[in-house]
Amino acid sequence: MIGVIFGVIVPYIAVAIFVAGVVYRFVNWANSAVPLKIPTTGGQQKSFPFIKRTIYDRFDSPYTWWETVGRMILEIFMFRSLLKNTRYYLDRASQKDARWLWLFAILFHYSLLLVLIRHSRFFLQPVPEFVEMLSEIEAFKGVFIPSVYISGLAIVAGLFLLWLRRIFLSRERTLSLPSDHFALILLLAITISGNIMRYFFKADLAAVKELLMNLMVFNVGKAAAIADSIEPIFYIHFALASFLLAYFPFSKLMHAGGVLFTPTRNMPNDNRAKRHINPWDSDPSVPILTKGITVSGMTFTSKKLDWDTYYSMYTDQLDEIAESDYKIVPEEL
Amino acid sequence: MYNKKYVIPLILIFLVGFFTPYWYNAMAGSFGYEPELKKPAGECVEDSKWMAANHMLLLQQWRTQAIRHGAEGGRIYHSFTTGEEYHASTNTCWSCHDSKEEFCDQCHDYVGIHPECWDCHYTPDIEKPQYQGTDSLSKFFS
Amino acid sequence: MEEMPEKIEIRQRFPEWREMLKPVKELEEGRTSYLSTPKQVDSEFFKMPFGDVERDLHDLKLPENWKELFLEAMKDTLEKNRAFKLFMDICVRCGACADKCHYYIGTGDPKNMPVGRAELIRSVYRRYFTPSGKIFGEWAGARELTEDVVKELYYYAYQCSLCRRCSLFCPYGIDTAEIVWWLRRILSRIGLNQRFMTISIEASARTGNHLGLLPGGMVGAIQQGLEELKDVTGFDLHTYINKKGADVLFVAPSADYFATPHWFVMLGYLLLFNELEEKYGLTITWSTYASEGGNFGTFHSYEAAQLLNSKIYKEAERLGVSFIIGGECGHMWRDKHQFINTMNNPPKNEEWKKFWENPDLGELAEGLRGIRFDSYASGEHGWIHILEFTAALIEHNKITIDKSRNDHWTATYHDPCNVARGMGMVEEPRYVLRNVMNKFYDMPEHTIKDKTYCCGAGGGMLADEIMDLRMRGVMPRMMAVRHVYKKYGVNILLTPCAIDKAQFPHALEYWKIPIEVGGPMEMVGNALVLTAFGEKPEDRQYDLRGEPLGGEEDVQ
Amino acid sequence: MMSRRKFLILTGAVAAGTILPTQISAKTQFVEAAEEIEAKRRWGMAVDVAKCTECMEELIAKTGNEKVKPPCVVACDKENNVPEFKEKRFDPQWMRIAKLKLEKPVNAKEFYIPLLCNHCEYPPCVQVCLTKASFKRPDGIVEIDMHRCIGCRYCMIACPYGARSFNFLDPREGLEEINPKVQMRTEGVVEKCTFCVHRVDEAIAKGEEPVPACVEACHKFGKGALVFGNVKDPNSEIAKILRENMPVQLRANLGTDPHVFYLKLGGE
Amino acid sequence: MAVEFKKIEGDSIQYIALVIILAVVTGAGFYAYVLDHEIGGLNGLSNRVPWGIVNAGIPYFIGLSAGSLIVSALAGVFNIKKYKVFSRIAAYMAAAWIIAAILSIALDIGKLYHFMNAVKYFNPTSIFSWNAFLYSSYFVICSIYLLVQFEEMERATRFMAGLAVFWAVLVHSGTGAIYSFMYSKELYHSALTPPMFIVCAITSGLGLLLATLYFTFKFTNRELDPSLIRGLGLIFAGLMMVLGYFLAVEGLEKGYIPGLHKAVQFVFLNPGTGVFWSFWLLVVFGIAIPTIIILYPKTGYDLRWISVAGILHAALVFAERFYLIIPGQVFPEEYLPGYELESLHTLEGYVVSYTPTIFEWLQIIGLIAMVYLIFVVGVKLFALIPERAVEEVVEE
Repeated sequence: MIGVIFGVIVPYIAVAIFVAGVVYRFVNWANSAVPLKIPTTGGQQKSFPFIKRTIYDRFDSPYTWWETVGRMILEIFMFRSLLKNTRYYLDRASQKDARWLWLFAILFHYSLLLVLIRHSRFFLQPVPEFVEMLSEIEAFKGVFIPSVYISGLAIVAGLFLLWLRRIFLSRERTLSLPSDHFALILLLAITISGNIMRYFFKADLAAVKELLMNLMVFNVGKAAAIADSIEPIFYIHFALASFLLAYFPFSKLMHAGGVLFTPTRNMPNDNRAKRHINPWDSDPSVPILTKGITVSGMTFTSKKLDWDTYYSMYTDQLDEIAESDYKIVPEEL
Repeated sequence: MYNKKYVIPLILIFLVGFFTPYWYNAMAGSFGYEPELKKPAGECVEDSKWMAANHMLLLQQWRTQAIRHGAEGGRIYHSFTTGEEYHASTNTCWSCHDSKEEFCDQCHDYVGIHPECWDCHYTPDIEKPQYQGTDSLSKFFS
Repeated sequence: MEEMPEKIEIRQRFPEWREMLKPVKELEEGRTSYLSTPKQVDSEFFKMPFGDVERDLHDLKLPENWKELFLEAMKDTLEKNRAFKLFMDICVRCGACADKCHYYIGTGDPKNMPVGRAELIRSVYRRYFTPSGKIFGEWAGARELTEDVVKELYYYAYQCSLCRRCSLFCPYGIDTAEIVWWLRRILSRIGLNQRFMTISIEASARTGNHLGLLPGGMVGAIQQGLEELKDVTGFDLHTYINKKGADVLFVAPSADYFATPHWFVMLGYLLLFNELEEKYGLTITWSTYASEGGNFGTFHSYEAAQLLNSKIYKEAERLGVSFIIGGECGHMWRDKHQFINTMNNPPKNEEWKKFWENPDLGELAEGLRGIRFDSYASGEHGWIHILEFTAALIEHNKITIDKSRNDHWTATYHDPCNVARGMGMVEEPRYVLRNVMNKFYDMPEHTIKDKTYCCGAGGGMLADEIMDLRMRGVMPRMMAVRHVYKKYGVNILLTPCAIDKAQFPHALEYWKIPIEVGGPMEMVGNALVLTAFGEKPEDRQYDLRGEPLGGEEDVQ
Repeated sequence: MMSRRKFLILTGAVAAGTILPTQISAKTQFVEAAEEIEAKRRWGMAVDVAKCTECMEELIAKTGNEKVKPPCVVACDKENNVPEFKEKRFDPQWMRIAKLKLEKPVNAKEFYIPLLCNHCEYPPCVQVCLTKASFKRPDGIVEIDMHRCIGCRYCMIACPYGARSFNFLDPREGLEEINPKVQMRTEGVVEKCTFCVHRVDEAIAKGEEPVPACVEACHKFGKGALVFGNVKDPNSEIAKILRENMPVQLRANLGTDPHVFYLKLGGE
Repeated sequence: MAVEFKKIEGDSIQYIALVIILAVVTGAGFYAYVLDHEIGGLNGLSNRVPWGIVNAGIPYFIGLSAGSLIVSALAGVFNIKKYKVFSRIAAYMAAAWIIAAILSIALDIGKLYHFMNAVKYFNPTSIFSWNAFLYSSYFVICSIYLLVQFEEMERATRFMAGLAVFWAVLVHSGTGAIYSFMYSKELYHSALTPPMFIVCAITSGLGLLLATLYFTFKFTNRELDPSLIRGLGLIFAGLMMVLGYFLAVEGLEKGYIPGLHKAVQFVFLNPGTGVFWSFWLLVVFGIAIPTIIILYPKTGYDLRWISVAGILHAALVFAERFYLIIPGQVFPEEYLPGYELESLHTLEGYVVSYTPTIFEWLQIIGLIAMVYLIFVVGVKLFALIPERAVEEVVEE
């Protein structure tokens, strides 16, 4: 029974929620307009040719499409902004580089990537060679039996480090919400249960793969039969992972996709070369406030600010300027 | 929806990426593939279901036993399941499972694991001629 | 002016997360901006909703359906601005931004951490716009929208100078400035506006500049500048205003017309313009209609920003100029760089179009041939920063510089936040300064360029009633200045930003660093040899401040 | 039943989890006083140099090949899957014949002796092995655990007798026949003579006297110069020979106490 | 005012080119390793000479590391304040060299993926086993030492400096012991080796550091006071003479034993072999000439000459490692005293030649490039180099 619920029904629901949820979030974000081109410029802009612009400036203050792509890639794969992190020492009134968070984050995320790649062996038949190679390299094939996968341990370490930060650093503790702890605990539970299954209470991996291969082709009857034969320990790991999948699109974990949408990073700093059009104010010949804004049924309209209005207000003074032929000279004393 | 030029490919990449197993397995023609194990000649030293998950631990015990203790003590294994004694050696396994390809490799390939045992250890599938003992040296010295 | 705080004690508090969701009880004196009163907001030039109500922070007098209005405005914002929506969703609260905020460093108030500030509105977002917040309430970090919450939102929205330093360090580029800017817009929909800002916006909408200077007053101010320059140089200099047919429109922040030390920068502009006209025939005109480069609307809302900057392209078109030069101002360049050509249609006059087909200064003044703008600008924008312009003149040897005239100054340079992080101009000013003076030193690396600290008065925070906050916010910057003051004996802090120039004299006095404040163009003015007027390098006896040149001992 | 199985699971798991050497659990489970049994024995080998020289001289005369491999060497190679490579510097050789000549007389006679691992009482290779991959069994056989060897070659430096070879190349490529009773080696590990430990173990299990392949071949095809046996057993042949002769150990001054003894140096 | 350390901008074409070149060379080194192991037998090793120059890299890099660290700790342990300016660079280099040393072991061993066994099964009688522990702990100590320097924790820095020096001595004696305790090889066995290793470590580490400092300060346009370098140079020259003394004593002792006459003759007087050249080049170009350069007043104050001396010495200390490791292997041991012995089937009993191949050289050069890659990237990421290194900086 456990097998059927957690081995067949739950994963189907989780995957459906995950896929629909992520697509919904993407569409939802894309439905909002980007009124302004507002990149945060972290380096020297593109300027006169004689102004030196280094390779870092190209990525921190991108001008072309490719430079912007480069910035995003560095951001996503190197966590470049976190690498720049500093810490302010109140007692010394100065700041220094602080890269621990970067280190922990890199440790966790890359371990996660490796772990996911390794898990792809349960879904792909035949198992791709690079997956096998990667697993063998990180496990130092042959040293331990069964193989000890470094990424599997590193991910637990990384998660603990990230969590301990939230628990012991007063500032992080203050700004951590229950959901922040929850996400970390959930991931810890998944990774720890996975490790336990790997090293202590073993499950029959071939059966697990058979289950997944059958689930994929909606061979429900057979899958249910296989599911019942797998050790219960597997279902702790599997159910938690399913839950994470379903939880993902509706939590802060969605930062994985959101980072691609962030307007302060994914736009080039070429405002002066290419005009950005605001989709909800595409013909701004008259300012919105002059046209009027409506709040609670009332319309508020500002007076026109064109030259004629202005001239009519200060005619005398402007005429005086015109008389002096628009030229200002020092007064003769 | 704004920025369709980027968002739609992004969604497609996500879907293609997430559903990699589908197109990958479709291309390999391996949907629903399951390994088929050759039926062994006799009973296994332990319960076969237990062996499926834990045989590596057993073999590891055997190898340490056989190498580091040798002689009488080390090479004899008492089975939990049958209670019988077995000689701790890969050759003991080969007496029932006579093909690595049709037995071991089936599951190992299926879950993408390649133990390095066969770098050194003899398997029944080996192609080279087998040595027949000192008597066969008579062709050199007689 | 409000009294300077006697003593600053930074008390860091680390309440638990539940505490963070509760609105603050007491709004501290010296950190709370005054609310707008009908007199300023209900002006016909800057018509804002519910500006006709006398309110103060003890009695907000919100409209009856304020909650709906607020949520409606928020929904509208979520649709109109992807940044706002995204930044509501993807923050992981890693804390990287926390100690990047100068106000947080200075106050120790946890809600002043950029993430804390954003959480104030994020919690409301969760409660009303996400399923988890609706279901789990507080445990999902959501909270009800109450009058206290609105009060708190106002309190903290006006403790941010929109400097974007947090955005630089955020792994997802979450820009708290963007959140706060749109939050202020939402607040203005239920009638909550900051007094200091609305006064300036109204004045700017009416007269063209924040100070409310009328055309005659502006002419008089410039005229006085020319008189002072006659004393310093001995030449009869002139300039143009509202002149049709000039080559270039020059737009400066209005503080340059009056305030000190902005004034010396103004003198610097005038010297440069005269030299260029006399030598090359490039005419540059001021305008009374577009007399303000700064734009306090960029602190308030999209609409207000658009209202104010709509004048300049219109004026450029009316006067028939070829391009626009902008003066030394910080947020002006966020506006003029990133906003203006989205918010307005660029000029359509013939001269403009013709020039930008081949944007070489030689098209306007033959002697300046070779200085081209097309490596980074086009006719869709048309703004050049005065320091970029000067850097190009120096690079092409179009002006004569006598560095030694600035030998009595040992300078350091403060990057205005918006210029560094909203525009990316960091090398040009340094290029200019290295070429016009001998003694120029940068502050420590984490406090300059893109990582520059805010002066603590930007984004509408120049109001006098929040002097305590300003002095706290400027603290990290002052510590960096003190470092170079001790190390190199720096005696002037240069910054191309009008708000900085207004804030730093107070701050330097408060933090007891006895040095002057100025702008790079002042140094250019000092060093510029008016060869077209026949000036020799040794002719100038006084600098623009009227102090005798010649040797450091005079200054020491 | 169940409890014992659980025990195996747990010991295995603990071993993997805490990086403890697995033999701890092995000892407690399988080997009942194995050391005591084995400590009764101490394997050694005696070489009659005169017979050996005679055999070699005959063989060289017959084949005309100066570097001919005598039966003992060939048997060793075949028995233990020792590969053969053209390039001599990479070629592993567990047992090889050396030509010996006294420096003094002008036309000194040449003798032939076999060189192999001496299975020292105090083996320097075991002393230096980084991972305890080289170890000495209680019965005196010095063995290499290929699963542990990291290929650092420190033992080769430490060995005073040059008995060890490193697998620079994949040894399978140098094999024509395979003896399934002895595992092959892989590239990157060190190997050497084991006194045909598999034969020893098998014989002991059957209650027979063990005979290594070289000894067997020496007696079958050679002059019977090699004698293998338990030096602790006063009745064994080797004990008798060692008692009656004045055996020489190689590099005895190092104090490693090698257990290959050379007899009758200089002939009868 | 305290010394101020500052990162470099690292945005010039030259810098990026340097990083790329170093990365390519490092990559080539690792590729050579892969080729050597995939194809097999591309090295010059044999069953007689199983340890070649990749192995010689271990003591060499350890030496550079230990030497660098001892310079770094001068400020902390001996309280010589003026050398505080170099303490970060030196400690960082020390950590980088130890990585190279550990990698050198990794490249040298035959079954790389078995190396965890060295941690799993510790053999207390094996010096190498102890060293595996010492090297890794030494790296940790170096890192902590660097960290406390970055955090400006004064007391912790002094404590860690002391500990690091103690550990460096321990590590290096241990490395010396790997070779010197090998009683099976007559030419290895010498009690002088560990102390000589320490001296040699300091001189080579210091020599290379002098050159590194000179070039670093030159290319970053920072001020470097020659008198500071001069002080280090004198220590350098003094210790080089001590090294020469050790070499002489060891050689003479070996030469005094009749049983070793042949071997000693082979090593010192046989110009046909690399061993001969490694020794005499070391003595002439590695010790004599650098010492003269430092002591001769005209060149001894010139930073360029000092760095030449440093590089010469550091490069030829590699020859010293060669001289230390190879002769004991190529010269045959005497199995049975008085008898000549020649194996029919292996190379036993012959003088074996060992010539390192290009693949082995590439591995060593790749590791050196890797260290400088770490260094060059490090000065951009961490505040390692002082803004200016002059004596009065500290005295203020």
